[in-house]
Amino acid sequence: MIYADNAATTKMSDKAIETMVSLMKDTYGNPSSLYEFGQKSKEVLEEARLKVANAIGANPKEIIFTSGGSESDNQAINSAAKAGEAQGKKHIISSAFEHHAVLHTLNKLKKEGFEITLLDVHENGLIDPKEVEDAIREDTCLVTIMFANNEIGTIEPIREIGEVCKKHGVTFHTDAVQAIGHIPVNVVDDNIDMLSASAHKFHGPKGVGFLYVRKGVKLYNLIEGGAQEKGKRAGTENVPGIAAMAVALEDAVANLDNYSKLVTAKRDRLIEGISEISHSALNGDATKRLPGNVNFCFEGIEGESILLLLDDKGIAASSGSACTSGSLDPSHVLLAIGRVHDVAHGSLRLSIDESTTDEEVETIISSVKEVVEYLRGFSPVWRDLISGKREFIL
Amino acid sequence: MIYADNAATTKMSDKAIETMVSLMKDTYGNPSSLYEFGQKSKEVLEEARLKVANAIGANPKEIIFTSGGSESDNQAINSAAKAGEAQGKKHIISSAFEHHAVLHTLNKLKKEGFEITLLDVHENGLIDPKEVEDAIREDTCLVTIMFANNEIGTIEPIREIGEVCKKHGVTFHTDAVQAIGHIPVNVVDDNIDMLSASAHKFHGPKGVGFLYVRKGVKLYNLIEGGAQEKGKRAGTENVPGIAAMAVALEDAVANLDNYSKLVTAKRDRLIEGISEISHSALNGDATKRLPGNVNFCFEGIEGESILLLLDDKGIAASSGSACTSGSLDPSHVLLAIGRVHDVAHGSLRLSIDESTTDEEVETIISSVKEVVEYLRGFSPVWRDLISGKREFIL
Amino acid sequence: MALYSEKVMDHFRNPRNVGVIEDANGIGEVGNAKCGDIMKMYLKIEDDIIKDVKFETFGCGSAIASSSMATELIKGKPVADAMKLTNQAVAEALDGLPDYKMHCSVLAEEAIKSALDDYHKRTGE
Amino acid sequence: MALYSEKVMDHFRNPRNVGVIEDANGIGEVGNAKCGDIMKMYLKIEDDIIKDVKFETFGCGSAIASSSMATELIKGKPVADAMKLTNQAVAEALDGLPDYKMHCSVLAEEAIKSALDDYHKRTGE
Ligand SMILES: Cc1ncc(COP(=O)(O)O)c(C=O)c1O
Ligand SMILES: Cc1ncc(COP(=O)(O)O)c(C=O)c1O
Repeated sequence: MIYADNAATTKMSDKAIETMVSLMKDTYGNPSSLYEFGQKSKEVLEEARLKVANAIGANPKEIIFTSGGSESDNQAINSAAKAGEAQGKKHIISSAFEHHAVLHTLNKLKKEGFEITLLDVHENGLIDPKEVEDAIREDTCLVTIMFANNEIGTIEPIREIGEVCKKHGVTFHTDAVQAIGHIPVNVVDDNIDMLSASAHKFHGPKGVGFLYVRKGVKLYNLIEGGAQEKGKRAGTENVPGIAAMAVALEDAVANLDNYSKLVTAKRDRLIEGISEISHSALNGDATKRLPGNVNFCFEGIEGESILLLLDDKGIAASSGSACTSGSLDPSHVLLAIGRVHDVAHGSLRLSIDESTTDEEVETIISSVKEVVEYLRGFSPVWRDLISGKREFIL
Repeated sequence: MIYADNAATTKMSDKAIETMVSLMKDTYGNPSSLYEFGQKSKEVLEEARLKVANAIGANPKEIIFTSGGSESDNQAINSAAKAGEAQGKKHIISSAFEHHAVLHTLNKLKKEGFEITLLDVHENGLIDPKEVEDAIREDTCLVTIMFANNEIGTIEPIREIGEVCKKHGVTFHTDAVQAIGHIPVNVVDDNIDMLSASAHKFHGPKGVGFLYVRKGVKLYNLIEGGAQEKGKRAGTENVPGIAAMAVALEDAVANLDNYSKLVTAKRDRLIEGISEISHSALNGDATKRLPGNVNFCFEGIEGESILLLLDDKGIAASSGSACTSGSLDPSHVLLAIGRVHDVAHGSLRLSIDESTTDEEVETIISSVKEVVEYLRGFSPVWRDLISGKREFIL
Repeated sequence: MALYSEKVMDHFRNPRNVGVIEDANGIGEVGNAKCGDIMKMYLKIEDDIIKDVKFETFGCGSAIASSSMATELIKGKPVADAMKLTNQAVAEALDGLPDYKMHCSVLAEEAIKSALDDYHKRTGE
Repeated sequence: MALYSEKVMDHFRNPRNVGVIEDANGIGEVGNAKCGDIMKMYLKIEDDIIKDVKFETFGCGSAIASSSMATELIKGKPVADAMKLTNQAVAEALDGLPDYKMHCSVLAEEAIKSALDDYHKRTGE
């Protein structure tokens, strides 16, 4: 199998698996327990917190462990909303192409009386910090903008957006689930108040994530209960999972330069190769994008059938967000960058990583070409396009 | 080490670890993905759901996977409250000795205008179904009563309480975190509408749990986002953890009779042996209690020092809930069954399981005796008690 | 548990009757690109018998499979029988479709009906 | 990372000066069982020097260790020095206490002060 769906989830690193297994076997004590065996778990937990903090330039006290990116997003946004409401501030700024963990939370808040401004992400999938500034009002309690988009891989000008928020004293949260472990992130330099991450996106385990909350930023619980995580997130700590996440993150961050160079080259070759297909278009900015992300629209065909045929050829890829497959609507991300429905339906996301070989890259290119040609061969839309009955969009 | 803190957390079974490792290595695909590799994960996920459902007499469609008992409790209670509020019903019935995941959630709801009735749990730690019935009002939207108490191990008359709730058309949730895998639970026979469980309490992994929600009972999200878990719980599914939980639960339930017989005998020997200590008292009903739970109060001494000395003797035990250690207040559970502060401070919980040997049981008994005697030897309270300056309570 | 049944995958991978009939006397097109599914059916009817049928489809795996199966179910059959084709019959012949993909079988039924309508119009019936 | 420092554990496991002084001329008791900590200090003072000191404690590990350390810090010292004992000194001598256990060192300081007060009262100062 050629695995080209790392944006959906990654394979755990050997070191992460080993860490996890060894802790599950030998260090299963509850970190809240008094006895040595429990305190050993506590030690592992705090070591992991330090590693995670170091990886993003934070203080360990600013890290809360959660069950993943969705939980982190929910807690951060609901918390900022609650803090805002207490001051009579009920306006939130976000973007039109956030992950559903953000958008659905904002929808819920909307029903509760919050006003939500979703900024335009433009054709290239990039948000303009100036537009963030223009949108900030007296009653804005939160700006939440993702660090990198999960479908089209565009990297947002987080530092500049953070700067704007700082200037206006507005809390700034970023969903960095796709960025952490893939591109450099430093919460201080990048002016970030809250940040969400998920371990399984950087070769850590599933069901583990973290939330960074800058000292001084008020945090409310999403999950109430025991006094774990300084009372901010109840539940017996998943020590093996958390430690495995920390190890995976440490390795990913230590290897960032190498990763970026290697993977970007492969990505660009993929873009080059696939661009040879007529009436296709890369989605999202060509350079301000994650090293491993390639996303195309192909006119005249539909995405699911592309995926299934690629699967037959042993290539695992995605069409838009994995979470939304099964839905009939085309990706909200592609619509947000201005792709019309017809074209948005025909999308393909390839997300590669360091382990993707050059040979695999070439196989992907030729397979995509074959599949697109084959499907266009009996597409009534394509027939209309080439016969001039319908106008090409791409 | 003699591990006598299974109520805090358990060692994962070998089978659960093996399941987890094999899936982390070979079945890491995202279950929401279209390709075969992702669908394989989906298959594992649904097999796990079936196993979990079978273990409690539910339908697989009624099982939602979560990150643990705390999350399940939070979602169940908040959801029932939201559903109640929509009908103008803002009264909730619970008990005074619930886990903090329940009590703190109820506290939050109280601040939001809900009225909370906490039922008396009496001296033996048992709730009277008649009192539940008496407490039900026109505007009661939820009864939430734990299946078995985490500190003193008492097993509540859940079936009868469920019956009462059914009769009055009130949603009934039970925190069964301590019961599942330890005593028989059948959601249909026991008249349960919602049930919370946590894998690490029955030899499954940490950071995984489930919520049973009877068909027809409205469920709101705690975590918004992707369409996972039929849209009721967002977040990329922790397939390895979930499958490991299912395996652990399947084994635990298949072995319940044997477990109950074996462990109850050891528990009763512990109770017998420790009862020989003067001015001590068993907390909670002697028979309506979990097979592995022993909980005592000793007059004239304090719990933490007992634990530390037992730890020195290689015995891992607890004083009240692990989550609350570090707190200065004595356990709210012991106060709820009427233990006064002085005595509540001197408590010890031993939670054993099948792997606890008879020899270990005897070691525990003699060690507890030694430690209690030693600490009483320089306790000013004990001196006052034996000299008659202070009256014995126990 | 694959997403689709073996039958669906077979008809998706090796769609029967793909293509165009140049001298078709019944053509139907349903769906729209906006919704992500378009099916076009070409019928060649002689003596009230569907002598030949071909299709073109823009759509997901189950849309392609449903088109393919629908053509198989009516090929060589009398027009009257083809008129009775239901989406359930298409889905059943495919050993079922996921709930949220049932609309593909509906589209296949509609495409056949639309082509038959066209035939009837052309032949003035 | 154990809960307590080695020093705390040492004083908890092997508390110094445990017991009662039958002919003590300064006795102090602080805390209450309701809060989970009671410390009782016995002083034998001669010529303004703390000749002997013993304690009894009902409480957690750090309460016992704090009592033990406090007695060590004043034993053989002039009363004037003992009067200056602070809870910080006790905690520092124990290589620190967890934040939420600092009250134990406070209790130890208070127990000593209370016993010294008693001594002063008895001697009419
Ligand atoms: C009765 C009860 N409810 C809820 C919980 C919370 O479970 P978890 O820590 O897995 O979130 C626990 C255990 O800590 C418990 O014993
Ligand atoms: C940008 C982004 N945010 C949030 C999430 C949610 O993370 P998780 O599925 O681990 O909860 C994802 C991944 O699914 C993501 O890509």
